Amino acid sequence: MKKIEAIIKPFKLEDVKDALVEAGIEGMTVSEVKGYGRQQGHSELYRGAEYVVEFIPKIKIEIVVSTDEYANIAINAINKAAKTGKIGDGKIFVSTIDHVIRIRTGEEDAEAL
Amino acid sequence: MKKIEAIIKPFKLEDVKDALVEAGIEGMTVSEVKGYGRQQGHSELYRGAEYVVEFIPKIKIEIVVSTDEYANIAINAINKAAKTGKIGDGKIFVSTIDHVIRIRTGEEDAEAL
Amino acid sequence: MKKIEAIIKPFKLEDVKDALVEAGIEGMTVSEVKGYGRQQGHSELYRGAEYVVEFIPKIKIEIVVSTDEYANIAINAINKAAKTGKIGDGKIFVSTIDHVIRIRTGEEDAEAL
Amino acid sequence: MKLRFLTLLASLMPMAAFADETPTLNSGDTAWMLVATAFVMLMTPAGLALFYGGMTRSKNVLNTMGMSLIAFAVGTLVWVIAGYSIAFGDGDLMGHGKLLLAGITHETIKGSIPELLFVAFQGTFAAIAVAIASGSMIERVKFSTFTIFVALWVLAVYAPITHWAWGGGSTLNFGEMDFAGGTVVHINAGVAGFVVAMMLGRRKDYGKAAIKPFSPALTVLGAALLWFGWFGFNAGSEVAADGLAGNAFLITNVAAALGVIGWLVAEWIVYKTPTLIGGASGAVAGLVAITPASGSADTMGAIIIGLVGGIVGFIGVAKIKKLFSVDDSLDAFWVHGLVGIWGSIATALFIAPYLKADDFALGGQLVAQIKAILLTIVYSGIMTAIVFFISSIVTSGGRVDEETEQIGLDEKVHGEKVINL
Amino acid sequence: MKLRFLTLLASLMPMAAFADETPTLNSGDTAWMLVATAFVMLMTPAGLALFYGGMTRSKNVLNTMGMSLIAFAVGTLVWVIAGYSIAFGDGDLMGHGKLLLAGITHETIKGSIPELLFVAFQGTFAAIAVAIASGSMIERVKFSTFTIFVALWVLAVYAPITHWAWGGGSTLNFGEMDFAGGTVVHINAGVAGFVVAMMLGRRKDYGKAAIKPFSPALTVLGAALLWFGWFGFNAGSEVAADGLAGNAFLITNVAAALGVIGWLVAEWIVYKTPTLIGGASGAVAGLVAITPASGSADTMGAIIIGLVGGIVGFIGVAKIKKLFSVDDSLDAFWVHGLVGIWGSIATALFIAPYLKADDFALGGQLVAQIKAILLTIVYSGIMTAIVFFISSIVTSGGRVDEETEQIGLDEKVHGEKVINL
Amino acid sequence: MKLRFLTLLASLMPMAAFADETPTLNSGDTAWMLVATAFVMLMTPAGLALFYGGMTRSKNVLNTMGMSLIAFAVGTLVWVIAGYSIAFGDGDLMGHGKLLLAGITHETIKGSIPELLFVAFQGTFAAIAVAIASGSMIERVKFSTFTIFVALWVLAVYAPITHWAWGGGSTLNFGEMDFAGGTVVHINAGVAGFVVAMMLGRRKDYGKAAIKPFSPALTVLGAALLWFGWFGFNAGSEVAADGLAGNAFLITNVAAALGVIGWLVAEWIVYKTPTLIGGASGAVAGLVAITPASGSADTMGAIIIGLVGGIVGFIGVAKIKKLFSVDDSLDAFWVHGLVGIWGSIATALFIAPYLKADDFALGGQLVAQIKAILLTIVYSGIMTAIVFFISSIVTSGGRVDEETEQIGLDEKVHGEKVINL
Ligand SMILES: Nc1ncnc2c1ncn2[C@@H]1O[C@H](COP(=O)(O)OP(=O)(O)O)[C@@H](O)[C@H]1O
Ligand SMILES: Nc1ncnc2c1ncn2[C@@H]1O[C@H](COP(=O)(O)OP(=O)(O)O)[C@@H](O)[C@H]1O
Ligand SMILES: Nc1ncnc2c1ncn2[C@@H]1O[C@H](COP(=O)(O)OP(=O)(O)O)[C@@H](O)[C@H]1O
Repeated sequence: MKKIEAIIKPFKLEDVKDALVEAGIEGMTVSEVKGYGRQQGHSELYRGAEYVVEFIPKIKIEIVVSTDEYANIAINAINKAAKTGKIGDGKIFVSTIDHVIRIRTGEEDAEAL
Repeated sequence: MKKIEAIIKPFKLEDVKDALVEAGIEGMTVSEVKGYGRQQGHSELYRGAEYVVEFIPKIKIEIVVSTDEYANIAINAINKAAKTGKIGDGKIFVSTIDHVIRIRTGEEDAEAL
Repeated sequence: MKKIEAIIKPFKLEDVKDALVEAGIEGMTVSEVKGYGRQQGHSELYRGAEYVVEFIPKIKIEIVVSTDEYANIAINAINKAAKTGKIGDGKIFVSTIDHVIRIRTGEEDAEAL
Repeated sequence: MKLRFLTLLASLMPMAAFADETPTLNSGDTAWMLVATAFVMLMTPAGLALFYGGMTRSKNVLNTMGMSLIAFAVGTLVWVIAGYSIAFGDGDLMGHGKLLLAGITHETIKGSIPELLFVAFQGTFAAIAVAIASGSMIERVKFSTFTIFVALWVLAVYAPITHWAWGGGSTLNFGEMDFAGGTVVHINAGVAGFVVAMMLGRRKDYGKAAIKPFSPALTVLGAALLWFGWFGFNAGSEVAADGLAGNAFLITNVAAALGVIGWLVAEWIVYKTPTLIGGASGAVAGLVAITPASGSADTMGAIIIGLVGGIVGFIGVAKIKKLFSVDDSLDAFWVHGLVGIWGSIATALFIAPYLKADDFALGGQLVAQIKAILLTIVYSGIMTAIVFFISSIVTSGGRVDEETEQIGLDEKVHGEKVINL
Repeated sequence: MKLRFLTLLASLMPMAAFADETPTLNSGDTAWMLVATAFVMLMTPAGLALFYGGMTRSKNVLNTMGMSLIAFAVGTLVWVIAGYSIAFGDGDLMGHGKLLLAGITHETIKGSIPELLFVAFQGTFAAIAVAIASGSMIERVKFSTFTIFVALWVLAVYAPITHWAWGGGSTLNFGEMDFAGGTVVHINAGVAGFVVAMMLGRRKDYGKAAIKPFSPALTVLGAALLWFGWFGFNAGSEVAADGLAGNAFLITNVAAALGVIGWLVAEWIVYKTPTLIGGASGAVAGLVAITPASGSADTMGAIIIGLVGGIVGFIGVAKIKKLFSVDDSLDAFWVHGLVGIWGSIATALFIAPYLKADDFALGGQLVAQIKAILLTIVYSGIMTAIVFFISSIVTSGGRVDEETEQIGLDEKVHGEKVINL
Repeated sequence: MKLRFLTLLASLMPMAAFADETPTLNSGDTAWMLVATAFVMLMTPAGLALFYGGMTRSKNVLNTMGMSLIAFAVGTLVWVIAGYSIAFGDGDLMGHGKLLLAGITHETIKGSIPELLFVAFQGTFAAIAVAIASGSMIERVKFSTFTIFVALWVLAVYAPITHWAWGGGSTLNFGEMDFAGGTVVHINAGVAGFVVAMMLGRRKDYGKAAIKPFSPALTVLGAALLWFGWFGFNAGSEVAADGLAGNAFLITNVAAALGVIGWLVAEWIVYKTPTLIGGASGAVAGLVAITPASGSADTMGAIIIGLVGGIVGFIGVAKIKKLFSVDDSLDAFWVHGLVGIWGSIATALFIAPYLKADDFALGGQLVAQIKAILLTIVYSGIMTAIVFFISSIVTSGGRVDEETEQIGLDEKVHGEKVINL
């Protein structure tokens, strides 16, 4: 089983979610994170002082899928929906999951997804 | 070493933590996430407009353990404590950790946990 | 490719970020988490009632690097910058990443980092 | 405003003071008007800023609050420079002669209070009117455009309408009853907001994404401050601390309470969910409804005016609004315009027996109310369009660019965040 | 309330106005009472809503604020319909004759102010009393049950007690000193809250989970607004802008300041941790303590009354409360009931030399105070139980279901969230 | 304060009241002063607490608010015990004879209001002065040190300066015009803050880490409440509800509005970013600037004084401050001290024609203003250093330990968190 972690721009969340659901992915977990990268943060003012916000708000989406095929489907969906072509669009990381359990039923692995 | 990631209902956090501690697990890291899955969000009102909250608040618990045995203990504890039997109870994902370091002492792997 | 997850004390974030950047690591994702471990939480008061805050605010830093060498550089940088020597300094977890994609360009793996 | 208003009612003691040849200052009346003015002042940068700010998405809260603040600041400036002269100077269609408060000193008396205090009191009305209209424009209007708009609108829209209703103009005064500004402030502001919302167009994600209010708690606090300030607005419009001010105070309070009840009950019937934003909006709706009637209704009248006000507000926002494609974002038209119309009509319908003139004729009064409503809708509608058009031109377009709208005006325009945890 | 209260004190100038056969309106007094009424109004939907809301868990903040809002709205309605008549109508055990304010016009004078204004002033007391009691019920009582309860409680509990203390009833008036409502409002509300807390039962996780207040900052702001409004409450109870009002104002301020100091010092001694919620609670405790004495104490008296009030409040909440198993969630009983009892006793103990009647007898006065306290505890205790029982029946149970309690009333009852980041 | 101030102006009606042998209470004036006092009270635990709290980092917000609360509580206590006696008792260099308000009863009249009310009014000035200074010390001063400092500073710094300016002292009174406390309160507090900031040293991460304000929304709300309260501050300093109070009210409002505009325009020119914290700060700067002139300027004067006040404030904070290495954290010196100096000079420059005495001499008046400014800077500077030194000794050091500074005072000192989501 594979886990796909995508770091995207916050305002793209709705689009990415829709794309994933359309592609048949029906479960995901998202969280608010801050990213540091090539994208330059904007600068904020505080009375006289100006400071650069280095950490930029991002959204992390985590999806666990049962097969590599599904992983590819998910990656494609995210890739398309999250892309603006501007710096800071984010990254997708894929790793391996050994085991999955659905708490409600005790189902395991592919069945739990 | 194994990493156990569990997505649970927020109000179950205390119970799950207690169960884990009782089972001998003494370290964990939790974060607030939002889940999308079978569980339907409630609908909220905003003056005239009604909208469905699709992302439901969940808690993610991450536990790194040294052995498969401990992993099973943790999984069982979470399974029992987090279960309500209703949709949305959440999932447990298990993956492999290559290496662990305790920052304070520099201890590594099993000793660092 | 390797993923390094470090749980650190919040006020060390700036130092760790600086150390990483200095070491040549130019991308990372951070999030706010709460930790449970040996470090005892402080107790808070609420009118007459005293309660112990068991979950202590921590910062999680995630860095994906292309090589084991880079992983070691990152680990060393974090280790040095995050250390206070007091309980609760946190942990570093290393795991394996199978695949990376940069959404903006579609670049993959090492090139995407 | 009492002066005009009272001619419609049975003669009342305090009139004496106004009729008097050499007016003298009354310290009790002055004490009350000092406070009433402060109360109405608080309504804009605190009351409305929170009421509106709490309903805005977190990425635009500061911009919304900023519009109330700048409305008060710029509104106050243009009011003392020329607005007061247009509204309360001599003249029929338009007042004049008091530019920069020429000729008024600390010893000049109006009624039984210092005229300078009267200037301040009326200035707070001008400012809140344009701030109310800002609710229709949030999350997309340029801050610079809005700033210019405030200045022009107060001078070209608010001041003339005030002059006709309260300031001494006669051709465009139909003998309507508008004690504290139901037509002058609320219908006027509601229409202005609606017109600008039409001109600006809808927010990109209006009707698509869920628009979550930043914090209903701030909205409730804002409504409570508005309610508090409204005592100055309504009972202050008596410009004296007397029995009619006491009457206005009580019925203002009752109508606000009934507005809360009306809106919540309507929500409960339709959605089974009484919301806090609904309760807060109901209070405002009840207050808007009673405003023109606050010098003439009694308790029973206030109960009906407030209750129906709350229900009409809810129906406007939850039902009628959907028939239109206009993104009146915070419902300035529905809560101030529509409910204001109800209040204006109700003013003629529910007059306290002890305040009704012997020769009062319902039919004629209703016609007067409707004429004033229509004049306000037409004049405010057209002139607002003109001044907003000019404001847009001056600032090269009235709407922020797409990226700013997406990311939020707080960050892009003001470089700030509503909350840094 | 001055009318009753003054008979206990050395004769005072302003009495003249009350004794006068044909009362005339005084614009200074009226100005002050317009403001005082607005001040007390602000205490409920803003002051108390924030004070309580800030101490509630984030999942229930809006529901808690909503209770203050609905208490004010429904309380205001039943007050003008029948509450005022019961409290201030003619009659010994119960007033009557002023249903829907029958016979009162804008020209009716009470003392030296319009009676309609007096109606509004007293109505704000009724509303805040029941809102104070809501603090004992939060996080579990049904919104519908509480709404019914507000109406019944104001009529059946608050209005009669007010009638005996201030409204003209004689059989149940013991000559107690209660200038601004120490017994009528605070002990009464504290007892009512406690009784309902007992009937409702404890929150599921009371004493188990950490109950973190949403935001002490809101609690401090709420306390500051309560403090501000309390000037209207206490100095307004003089119903005139005179020397006694000035005295009441100053000592109210001093007692509140000392309440802050008392609570913080006590916390510092016991826990080494002066909290902001403690400081805010101390201000309220000091204000509760001085309330009945605000027409009769001097500065030195206020220092002691406030300081001890703050300490008693802390001990009640931090120590004595633990001896009981009742989940009086926001400590309405401990901060208003217990401290109110201290204030009532202290009223007899600390009378300003310049306000003490020549024939003042401490023993007799203390008996009068205690009688009034006991009457309030017994009557409020029993009648509150009855009206809450009825309210529960009408709404099929007074407590929300377990899931709602777990997930939070904001989401489940109101469909809203206190803050959307 | 009128009494002193008026001698500089053309003779004014209300003077009569003060000159009168047997002063009598005026209910209108008393009504206004009851309210004005409440208004100024609100400025400290609500207005300033939010204005400052919103600009503090989230980990120290409660501590910052707590300083305003404790400043008001302790300030009030020492004021009634000895501060009032020093400031308004008889004597040249220092007043005496009114310890614990000896000899003052509810019947004692000052001007046309109860003296006890005057005590309360002036006490709110003492409290806010020291609370303003707290803005320079946040995020590092010990809560205990600050508490002691409040008591000592009010007695040793504030009360004497007040005595010289308003309380009857003659040797150190230069005939300066300071109607409502530009020198007494603002320059004094600004200098005090600066001195303590120097003594405390900079915050560890000052100039290194980004210091993000918790919430500009709170700062705006705080500024709105300050603005509201300032009507009591300035128009209340007339101690009567008359024409000069009306004049003071209007020009206070105008100057605040222009302060907002001045600061925002300056920000816009320099950074292209008008911030909400800037708008809020501008309002305060405008208000500080008009304070000494509020009894003598006219509308045109207020426009200039406020506009320049806003610009000077911005330049102080954004430019001049950087030339110093002092961590005046929330800019008490720049916004109150520097702008206060501008206001004091401007007071002599912009006198309304209708208020200018026939024998008014600009040169002499300017010298008087400058003398008073210098006296305040020198005296406040030296004595503040002494009392802060003593306060530090008593509490074994005035600064929290490094860990507390790092983790935050809210958690370490108060055991609380500003917001628990
Ligand atoms: N090496 C990395 N490890 C973890 N997260 C990263 C890494 N590099 C970038 N990120 C995340 O991806 C986001 C976007 O990266 P950035 O370099 O700004 O632009 P781009 O994705 O267009 O190359 C960052 O804000 C950060 O959250
Ligand atoms: N494929 C998935 N990948 C990641 N997280 C998932 C996935 N499916 C479900 N989740 C998480 O688990 C939570 C519960 O899932 P849901 O389908 O609602 O109910 P259940 O766990 O009872 O099947 C979701 O809210 C989401 O956070
Ligand atoms: N087994 C574990 N799995 C996941 N996170 C852990 C684990 N043990 C500790 N942590 C995280 O590391 C933090 C520090 O651990 P703690 O035991 O308090 O101190 P130390 O790191 O000095 O040993 C914890 O707050 C928690 O977030």
